[in-house]
Amino acid sequence: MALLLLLYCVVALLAAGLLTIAIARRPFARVLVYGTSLLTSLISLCVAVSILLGVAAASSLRLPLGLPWIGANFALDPLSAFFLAVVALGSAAASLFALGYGRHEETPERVLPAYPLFLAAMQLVVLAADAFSFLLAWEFMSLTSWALVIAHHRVRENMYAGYVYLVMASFGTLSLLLAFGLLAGAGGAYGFDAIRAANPTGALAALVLILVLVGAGSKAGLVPLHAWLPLAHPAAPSHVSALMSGVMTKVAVYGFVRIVFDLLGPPAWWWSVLVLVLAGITCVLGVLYALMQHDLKRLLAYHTVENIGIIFIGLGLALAFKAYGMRVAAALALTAALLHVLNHSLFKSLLFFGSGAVLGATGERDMEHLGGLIHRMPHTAFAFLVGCVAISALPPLNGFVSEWLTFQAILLSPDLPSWGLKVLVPAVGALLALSAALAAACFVKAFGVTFLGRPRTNAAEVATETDRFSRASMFLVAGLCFLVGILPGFFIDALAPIAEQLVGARLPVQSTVEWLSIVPVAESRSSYNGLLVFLFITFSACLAAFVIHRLASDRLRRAPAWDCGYPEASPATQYTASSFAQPIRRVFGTVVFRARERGEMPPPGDMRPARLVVELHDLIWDALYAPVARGVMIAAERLNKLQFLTIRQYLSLVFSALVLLLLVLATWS
Amino acid sequence: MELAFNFAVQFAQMLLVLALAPLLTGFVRKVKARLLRRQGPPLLQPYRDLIRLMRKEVIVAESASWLFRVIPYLIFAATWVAAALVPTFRTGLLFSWTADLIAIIALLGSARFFLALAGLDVGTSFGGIGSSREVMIASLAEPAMLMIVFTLALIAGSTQLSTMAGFMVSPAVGLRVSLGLALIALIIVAIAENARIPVDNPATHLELTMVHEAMVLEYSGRHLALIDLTAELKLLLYISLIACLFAPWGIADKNAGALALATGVATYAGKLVVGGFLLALFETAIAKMRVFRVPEFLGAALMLGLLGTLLLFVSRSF
Amino acid sequence: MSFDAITAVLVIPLAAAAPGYRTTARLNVFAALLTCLAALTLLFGRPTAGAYFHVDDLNNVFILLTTFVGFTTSVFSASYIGHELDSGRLTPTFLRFYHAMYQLLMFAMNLALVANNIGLMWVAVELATLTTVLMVGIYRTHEALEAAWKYFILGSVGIALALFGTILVYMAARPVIGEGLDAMIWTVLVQRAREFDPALLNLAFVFLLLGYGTKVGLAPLHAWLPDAHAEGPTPISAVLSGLLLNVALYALLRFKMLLAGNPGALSPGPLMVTMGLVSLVFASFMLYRRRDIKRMFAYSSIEHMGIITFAFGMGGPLANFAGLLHMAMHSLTKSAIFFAVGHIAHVKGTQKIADMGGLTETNPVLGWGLVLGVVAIAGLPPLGIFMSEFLVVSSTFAREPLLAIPLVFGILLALGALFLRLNTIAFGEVRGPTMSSEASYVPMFAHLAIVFVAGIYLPAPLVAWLQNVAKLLG
Amino acid sequence: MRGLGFDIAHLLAGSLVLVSFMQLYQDRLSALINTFALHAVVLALSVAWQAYIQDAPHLYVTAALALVFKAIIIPVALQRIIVRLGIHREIEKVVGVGITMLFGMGLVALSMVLMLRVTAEADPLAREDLAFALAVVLLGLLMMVTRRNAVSQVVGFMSLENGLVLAATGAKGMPLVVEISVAFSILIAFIVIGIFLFRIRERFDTIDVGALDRFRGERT
Repeated sequence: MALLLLLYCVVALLAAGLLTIAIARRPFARVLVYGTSLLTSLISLCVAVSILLGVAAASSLRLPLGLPWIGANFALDPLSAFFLAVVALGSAAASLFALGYGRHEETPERVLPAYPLFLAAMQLVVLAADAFSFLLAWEFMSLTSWALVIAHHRVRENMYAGYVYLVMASFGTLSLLLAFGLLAGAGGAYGFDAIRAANPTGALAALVLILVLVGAGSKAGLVPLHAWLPLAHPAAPSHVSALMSGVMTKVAVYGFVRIVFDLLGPPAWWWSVLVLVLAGITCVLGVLYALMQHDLKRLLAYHTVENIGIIFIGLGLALAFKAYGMRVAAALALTAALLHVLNHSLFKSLLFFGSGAVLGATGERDMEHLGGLIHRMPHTAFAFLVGCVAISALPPLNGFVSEWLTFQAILLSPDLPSWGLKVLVPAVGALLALSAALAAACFVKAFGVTFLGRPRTNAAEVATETDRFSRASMFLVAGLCFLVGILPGFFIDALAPIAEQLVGARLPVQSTVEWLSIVPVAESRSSYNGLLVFLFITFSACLAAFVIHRLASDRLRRAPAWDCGYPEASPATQYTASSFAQPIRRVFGTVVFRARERGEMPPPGDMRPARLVVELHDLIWDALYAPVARGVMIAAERLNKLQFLTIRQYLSLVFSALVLLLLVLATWS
Repeated sequence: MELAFNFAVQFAQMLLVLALAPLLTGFVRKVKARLLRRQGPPLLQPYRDLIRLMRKEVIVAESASWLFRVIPYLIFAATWVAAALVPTFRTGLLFSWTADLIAIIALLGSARFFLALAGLDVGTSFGGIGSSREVMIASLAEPAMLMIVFTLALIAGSTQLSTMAGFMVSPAVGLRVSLGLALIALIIVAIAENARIPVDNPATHLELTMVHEAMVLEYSGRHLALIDLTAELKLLLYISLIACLFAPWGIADKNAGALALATGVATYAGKLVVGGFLLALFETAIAKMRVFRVPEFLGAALMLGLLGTLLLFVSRSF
Repeated sequence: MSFDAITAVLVIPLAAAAPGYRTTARLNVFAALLTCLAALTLLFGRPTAGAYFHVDDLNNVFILLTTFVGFTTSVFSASYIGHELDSGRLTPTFLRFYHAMYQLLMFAMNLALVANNIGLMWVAVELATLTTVLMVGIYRTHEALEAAWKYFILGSVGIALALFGTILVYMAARPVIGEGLDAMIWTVLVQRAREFDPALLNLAFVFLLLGYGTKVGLAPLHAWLPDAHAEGPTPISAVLSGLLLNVALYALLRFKMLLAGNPGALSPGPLMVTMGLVSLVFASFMLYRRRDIKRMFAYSSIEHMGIITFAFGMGGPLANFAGLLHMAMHSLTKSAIFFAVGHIAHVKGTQKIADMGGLTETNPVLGWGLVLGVVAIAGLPPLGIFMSEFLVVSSTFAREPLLAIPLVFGILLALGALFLRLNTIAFGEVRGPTMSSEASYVPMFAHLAIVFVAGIYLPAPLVAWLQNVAKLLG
Repeated sequence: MRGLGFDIAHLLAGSLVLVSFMQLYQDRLSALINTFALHAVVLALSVAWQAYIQDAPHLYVTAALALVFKAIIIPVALQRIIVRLGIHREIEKVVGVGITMLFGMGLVALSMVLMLRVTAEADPLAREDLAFALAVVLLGLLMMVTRRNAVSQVVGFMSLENGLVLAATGAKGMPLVVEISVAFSILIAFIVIGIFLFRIRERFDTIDVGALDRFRGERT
């Protein structure tokens, strides 16, 4: 009874959370909480994997909780199993990391209780099989993560971030609620099975799609609903940031997939247009925002936005292919998206762990105050480098595999009958390529400025390597990135049942292809073999090294940097994050951010330094969020006068209400 | 037997590209010099440079990390593997399915990624300039390249270079607008990627407009030799890529005899000569442009690539 | 035995009030407890409807809720009011007066709930109103008197309108049922409702809606509510928000059922839906500019009353069920919040939000209790209000999509305002003094615990009961 | 007899409305109170008449109640109060008499329209009576809305109550419950008002409601 075991894990997490409220300040509370989380996450991971590999059977369960006449329904099918695996893996890694990282926490009593509750909520979302339990878990997930975001509540920004986050989250939940209201109908058939049976189509389904896109999109961070994400994710403690960015956004993706691919009826072709356009904009804007940041964690958060865009591109393609009954192509696109879900959860967690380790060691999130950490934190630096290569979609690591699959799916688009899609999909492909290239640029910046060069501050100078738990967790995840990168076939095969379930077809079996390379469609068409690429590179690198060291010289001398003959001692002369991004800012920023550079040159004889001021505008915020906030405030101000009327005026309100109703009655027939 | 032969061919190609790369560079330099009425260095000069550099001892800045010393080997390996997978004189190489065109581009991308990191490693201002400009150029060149791939892949129905080359020689491929656009775009990208005039000037130092040379400023000795060799390999790769995609004539196919192979090698050499000559001609003909004109230059390539993809649906007919 | 239950429910408070000025807090608690127990016995045996009293599923819900919250509030006030004595805001005389009035209020509300005679019901509601008027003014500060005066004037106008409505109902019933008492007995009325004159019924409902609506606190009749909550003693604010509003709503529901029984009459639904939405959105906007913590939560009560009225206006088994659930949950949660607010007012020595801050640091238990309460009242899971809002919103959107939009908008708006204030009260840097608060936390957490359990688990019999009531409401 | 009884009842009810208009017209506090006394007298008369034609003796009680309390005790008390408070005799009107009158007319018309919709099988007497009662109620409310002075608001409120009593007595055979409750509520109302006037004078030295607004919360 796999499902029952999972629910026990959830219960254990909840219990741990509630228990910790009492003992959060004790030193052993940390070990207790993170130990429990680690253990339960590992168990659920095993269960989920066994489901995916077909060892254990899918099952469902009904508990006498939640909505009385529906009960709390839970189900475990391949789809939820996969996302459960992602959640559990991320949680396990984060818990392991936190075992060590948690020492830096100055207010554990605000973090420890909420943490296991957060994990439990995420697992429940994936397991829920009726609208009520789903939304309950969904919103509970928002609530607990909110509590974690405002754990350091004395920092004003955190409170602001938490506020924006909670409001946006409730907004998303409410729109999902509306969607489920439509799906369930006036009768209130909230069970997923009942909804599936109802099989909504036409305008109703379209409305549901839009609502879900808003609801799940706002949680996942689709532009323009992403505004909360770069505020909230960095505000939380780093292992929580990793969970929020790496895992919670995936839970949102799960919500989208579950409703749109599973519960809704057959899609209409223009749905995919909607999704693709949003996704394309999202991935490019996300990475451009990221390039403009010099706060390491915020940069990572913006990259989450970008990767969500990539995932949704895959999902949009899957929708398009499914709408036209191109089953295999749909399976390819879906597999690409899901594989990227896994990959992103891996390397994003890894990168946040790295940033957390840096934060713990230096107390700095601002890259411009870091530098040269590769000398003092070699292990962290190496793990972080792996993450950077992976997220930049470079072979032979995992990020490349999923993007490669996405490109392969895009290359199938000419077979689509609709002209709109024929033209749109390659354009989206261009956006995807652009974002991939920009991501590489961004992570050259992130790694180069943070870990390479010379330390820019004393904090970076005296930094020391992080604790062994953190390192263990980072290397574990890095190893997984590598594994998925060189042996993608097995993972693609593991995703096959999901494709079967959702689009009714699967990719050809990959793990049996010779040399373990992956061939999504046909070998004459395209193939990729991460393992061989890796072997070749290592082989030729070693060969080169060997030959040169043997036949030529291997002498080496340390000397001051040459720098064209003008070596400058001060580390301030190094390129900073913003100066590194300057060329790209000049290319893209002037349009996207209305970026302006103003040079302030003091008059001759004035000793003040010249300053270069760069101003960037978040157009989306200015155009979308600011007006709403302003409107609410103005309306509140106007209405507030009603608090200060005299009794007589209140009476006249009553009086006029009475007269009005009487008039209505007099005219009513 | 069959396998062994294929293996031999694959290995032969690896050695061939490695061997030819410096020669091609030497040839281009020679031609350029001649076009400028100069004597110019001998054809084999690049080899001499490489050997001399290899013999020298390496001087590494104190602030450099282990990454700084690993990167040359990494980027060399990546580029070499990429170059080895591009069909030169024979399609259907043993390992050609290891990486299709997208993967090859990505391999070059990884090489660039690490080289840019190397530029930042020592922590000097010049390295920073080089890296930041390099990634800026790359951020436009890569999507352009991918759009070109889309165009070609949509025509050939594959991203496998062998298949594409096979398709290109076949009569099925008519004269298409998209192909022309793709070719122009590919040439632009190739110029940018190889840091040639007008995007960058491989022959200068200490010029604030330089990109590639600034990045590798701190390198010396065998590291520098490897980096130079990598650059030469990359040039060769792009020329043979263009040749394989747009002039695949004479290239031997999978089950070709010795004669076919010989002709293949010969035609390949011919193509290299032509390509090198055209490159030299082009470089002498125009002047280096300001760095911030480069985006427009590459943006044009991106537009061309996209246009090519879109026009496909129109030009399918003829 | 069951008739004794009713009489007990009525007599005990009266008896407790009778010694009046000699009543003490302990007796108060005791009486409230007895009343609560007596109400519990109603679960097991119900009297047949008499000329004056009757108990059916509908008002049984209300009675239980009223007596229970009445009891917990008395426990809270017992420990709370002592502090008022120390702080010199109240003299012993007024304290005794307070307790007498408290029991009188309980009596009046129970009477209104068990009344089968619409005249009697009216009398009871008015009695309740007048007692609360006196309690609101009990501090005799400028603000308190002003609030009480406002409450009194608006309240008595409401009284008049409600009475006129009642008379109209009688006029409508008389030709059918005949003169005399029968024409005012609800159980009789509801059976013959279809034969009544629709025009009279409509007119009657308009007056009743405005009359009792004033007590419910629907905008634009709400004006008395925020000040009365803000200036009266905190336990009274709890009882007002938690109970009195419900009682008035109950009266409204009775007449709604009457109208629903008559085919010719206008359907009361749209009117209630409109007023509900207006109250919801208006109150949500008003939340943003509040500086006084009690006034803020008073507005939140208006908001929730709007939601409940909306739900009942929508009608149908799902919406009615949701409405009942929401009402119960709101009563418990809101009174819990007011308990917390009372503590905070003691701790900080003020009701100004600007002078409170970082409560979760200085008083973790109290602070997190407040946070929990606000989380509940904002409709976040896993607490009870989430379930009812889930049902209201989803069922509404399936039936009347356009109505759900303002509903959702209002809910979101209110959430934004509540958390905006919560951030400054419970989090951020510590502001204001930190005194001790000796009042007990038990009632607050008891309520929250119930709300929490109800959010994830409703026992089957309770559900069957509520569903039955929902069917009753049509 | 039937016809005559109807006419007289009609006449009395109508004159009650008329007196309400007179109240609206008054602009001096004492005069207003006197007019209210008249209002109460007329009410008492009509109630008595109702008692007579319905031969419902308990209504005489109500009539007496109205006469004693509303026509004598309350006016006297109010006069006392205003004298004791020495408040200025002027009534601050919000809108001019003319407009108030017009609006009153509109209200009367409205109540007529509403009542005419009632099917006639409810006996005409009740119907007409009810129409007038509704008019009186609305006018009383109008008066509360258009006057600033607390005493005049109280007066308005009580004439509103008169309307209720009219309606209640018009409703044939309405149980005693109602009369009691009416008297009861009026009594309570008056007592509480008394208390409040007293306290308010203690605090504010004026009973102008406007003065109270200064002490509303959240102003600062």
